[in-house]
Amino acid sequence: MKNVFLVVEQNIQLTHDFYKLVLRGDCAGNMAGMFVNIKLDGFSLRRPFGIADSDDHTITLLYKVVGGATKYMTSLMAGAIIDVLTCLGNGFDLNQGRKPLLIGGGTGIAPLYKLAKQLNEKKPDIILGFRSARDVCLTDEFSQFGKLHITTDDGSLGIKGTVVSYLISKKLDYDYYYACGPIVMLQALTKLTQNGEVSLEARFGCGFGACMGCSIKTVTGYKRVCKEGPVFSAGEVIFSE
Amino acid sequence: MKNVFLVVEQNIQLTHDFYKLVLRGDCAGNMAGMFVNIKLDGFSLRRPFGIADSDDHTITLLYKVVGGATKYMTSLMAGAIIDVLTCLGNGFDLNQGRKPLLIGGGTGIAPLYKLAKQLNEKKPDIILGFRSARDVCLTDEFSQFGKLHITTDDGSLGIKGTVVSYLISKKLDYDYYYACGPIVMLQALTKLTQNGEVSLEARFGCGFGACMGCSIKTVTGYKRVCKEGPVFSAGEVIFSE
Amino acid sequence: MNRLEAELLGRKLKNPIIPASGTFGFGYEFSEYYDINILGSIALKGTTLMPRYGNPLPRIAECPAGMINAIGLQNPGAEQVISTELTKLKKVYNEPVIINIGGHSFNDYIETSKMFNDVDSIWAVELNISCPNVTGGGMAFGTDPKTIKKLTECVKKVLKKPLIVKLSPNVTCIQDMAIAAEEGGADCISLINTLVGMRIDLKTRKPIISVKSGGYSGPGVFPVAIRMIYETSRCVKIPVIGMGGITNAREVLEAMYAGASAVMIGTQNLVDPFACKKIIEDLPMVLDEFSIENISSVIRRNANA
Amino acid sequence: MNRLEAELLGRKLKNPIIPASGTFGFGYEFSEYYDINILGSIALKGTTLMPRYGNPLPRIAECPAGMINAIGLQNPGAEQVISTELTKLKKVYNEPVIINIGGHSFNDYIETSKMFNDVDSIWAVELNISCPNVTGGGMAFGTDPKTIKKLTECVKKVLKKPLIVKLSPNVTCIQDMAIAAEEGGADCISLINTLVGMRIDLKTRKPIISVKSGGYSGPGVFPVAIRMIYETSRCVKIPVIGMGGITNAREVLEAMYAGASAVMIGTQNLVDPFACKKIIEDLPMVLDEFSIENISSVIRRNANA
Repeated sequence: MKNVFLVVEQNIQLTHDFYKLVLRGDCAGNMAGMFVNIKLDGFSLRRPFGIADSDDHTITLLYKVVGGATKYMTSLMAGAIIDVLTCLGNGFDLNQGRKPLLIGGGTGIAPLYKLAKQLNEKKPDIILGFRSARDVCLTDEFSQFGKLHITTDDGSLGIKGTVVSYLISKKLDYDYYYACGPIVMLQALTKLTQNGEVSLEARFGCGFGACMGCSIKTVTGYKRVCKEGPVFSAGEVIFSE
Repeated sequence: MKNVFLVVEQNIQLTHDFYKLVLRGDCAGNMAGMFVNIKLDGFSLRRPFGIADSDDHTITLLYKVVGGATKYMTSLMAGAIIDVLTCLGNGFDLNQGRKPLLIGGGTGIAPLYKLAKQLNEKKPDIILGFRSARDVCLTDEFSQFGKLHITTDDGSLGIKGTVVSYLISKKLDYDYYYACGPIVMLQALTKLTQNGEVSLEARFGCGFGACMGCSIKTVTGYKRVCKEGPVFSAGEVIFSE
Repeated sequence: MNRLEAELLGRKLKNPIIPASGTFGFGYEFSEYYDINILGSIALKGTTLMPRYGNPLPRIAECPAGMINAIGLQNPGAEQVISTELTKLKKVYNEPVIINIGGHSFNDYIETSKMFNDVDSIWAVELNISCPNVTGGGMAFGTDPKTIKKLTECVKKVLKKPLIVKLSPNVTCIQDMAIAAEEGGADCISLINTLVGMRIDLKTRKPIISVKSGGYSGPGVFPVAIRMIYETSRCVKIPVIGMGGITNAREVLEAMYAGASAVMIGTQNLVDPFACKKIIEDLPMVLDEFSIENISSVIRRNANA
Repeated sequence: MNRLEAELLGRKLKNPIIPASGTFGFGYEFSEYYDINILGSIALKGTTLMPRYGNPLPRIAECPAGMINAIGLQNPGAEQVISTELTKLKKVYNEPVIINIGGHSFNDYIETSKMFNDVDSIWAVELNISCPNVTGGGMAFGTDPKTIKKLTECVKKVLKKPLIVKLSPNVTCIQDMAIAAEEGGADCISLINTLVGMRIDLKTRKPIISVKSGGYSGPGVFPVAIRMIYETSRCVKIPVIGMGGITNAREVLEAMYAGASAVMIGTQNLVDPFACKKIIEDLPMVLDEFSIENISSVIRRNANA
């Protein structure tokens, strides 16, 4: 973990409710699957976001407007300085599998972006699931890194259904998966197959392991999503019934 | 009362802890002796400031850095927009006396500025009291409007002593006074002579008469500093013992 | 069709938004700022049998998320409230309002309540048995279930109008207080009154407030209010008016989901004199956002039973 | 000469700043962020006799000026705390620390306390008799003076170290609780624990927290904390450790003027992992501002009596 002050470089609207935020500063050490925790004026707790992309000097986040804090974020102008905890949690294990599959649902596509970029050479399949056509974005970008499959709940773009129903219907060639998305998606996915890893979300108090606000049950005991996670081995997580 | 959004035009440091803030917008109707109540990000209650100067389009405030809120105010940059309640309280009665005397202590000099400007033709005497030489400011400006007398507690500039001790020692020619300053100063002054009016301060809840947080005892019953005041007839106020 | 219409104690309100007692004076002064006829109702400044000056200054201290007040029930006394204040209010507000009554003894409450029986411009009485700012009175009544029940009974016996009992949150078990009020015959509960709080002046090293502690209100008490509204509305059959740190339309909805049949807006009126107006104007948008047709549909069934 | 040096229960502390239980884990993880040896002491995560998972998620809800938590005393149990957690902490922290003990029964508290008698790295025991997040335990112990006195007596009888009793603010009269703890033999009071609060999810219309309500902490509780520190420190002779929404060095000073002999920093550690470090670094400047030579001079005389 590092506490850094980053400068807003870009804050662009991608869809009706999905934005891209580029921050500049000391950004070294942020691996795919790690997250940052941002202090926003007027909000008591920090807000966690998976790292969508990063290099030593920039971090890119993708965020959806879901409440007051993310609405406030849309007002951040280039030049604004924000207090960020970076290098939080543990990233994806890039050394698994020869033919990876990336599965993202909703805002869960964010951490897969940097991952896809890094797995480029392995030519991964990438399934991204959205609610509807108007939510779909970043398809050109993801297409650079692998074979892209799009699903929408209402079938208004790509294949109708969820990423999991798509996975069941298609015979995709993969030997390891990386998934991020809503808990119901991850639960359905891990029921289907456990040969991969999943990135979880939870309401955090702190985001760096101090408060035990995000502890989940795993086959190897209680683990904190923010500290031992957010990436867990797919067979490890015990989803509540 | 009006609720307006004003733009910061100028925010200049006058002394080590005293600042001048010029706001632009709908500023009509703000008389000498009235005050504004400002909402500042991160502070629960508004902050009241006597109007130092105003015309239809600007309001000038003078403020001293005394705590978190006024410290925050020093960071306001030109262009910042702030939520202000204006035209609060009742101003000075300009029609009293042919030879007025203005008496200001510390931050109490603020509301006297606009008053002095308006009483210019009557050639008022103006006594301004400060703690020390480094607190003295706006002497050139006040000198335009009348004969200026400066006192400092430590004698480092002007006459040593308080405005009240100065008033006792000097035979000034006046038939009505206007005073603003610390409660001890006003109490000493009104004990000495009651031929004038005083502008009071109090901790406000609202600043517009709703909460009764600032009620004082007067010879004609309880009155709210923010609503029936802040200017009271000198003989009216019953200072607590 | 008015989407905001709410029913409280058999009375139709334009909306469930009521300025809380002590933050709206006797109402008429706010009519300088906007047409107060848009309000659901108004709870007037706490009124006592005899006139009261209240506590010495300072009566106000700021907090990180609210304020402390220790006004001490300053008011001109019931007689003058009826003759002067209500007359002024009538000229600018077309509906009857809620009188809030404070006191030091059973007799105070009983006699003051009686005085409003024949006052047309009052439709309900809110009994402030929980004011933390009055020595030897107020809160002492509001922290003991037996006293609450007895006092409610006594007032109810002489009162010809709906009786709202306003509860203090400064208790171990709010349910006990609510049940006591219900058993005593209260028609409605309102809560939460202020939490007892204190700030100290770092320069003088002494409490800022003249009487040391006072009533803490504002956004900082909201989570306590929601919890107590939730608990109370699930243990009594009479409706609950929710209040405590509500600043916007979304929080109004949250309080109603917690169990409030109507809400009172307090401290926010002091920060923003247009608070109630803004909330009333914002409510339809918030209803849209959560696909609620009429606000009455979110009011708990057990209320108004 | 260390201007920040404070004495607590006969022990010299580098400064009066102690991370509060539950917001600092078992301490060692914060040593990744800064050298935790600068701290006055550390209060460890609430520990129970047996391991506990605690409550289901969500355990956290944000509030306008703080947060609600309902962890439910997740901890690996006293045995593993001693064998594993304290061993890890010893490597990065040179002084003994404060263990915080939770429980469901007298026996729980007594047996767990005993286990720390011979653990060198523990210099005091803080009894959490006020956790609002454990069904059938915790807070139930903390709201009845007789139970507080009895429990304190029982633990004191078997404990060879100073005993701090941590009090709940969710009571009508905090003085009664403090006096009960003192009569039971407590060496020190710490307060306030969290206020019981609730938030409701506007989408699901249900409480955000899995167990509905939880413990509300953060800047919003500060005025309640100051009031209770003030009241408590004036009714008992034993020292009071103050906590509740303290976020900066000025508020530390305010809590000490209120009557605290030392302070605990809680929620702010979660918002800013460097909070305690910043406060310790800022304190000398704040002392300068108010012309205080040594922080020990602001501690009330009756404390440490």
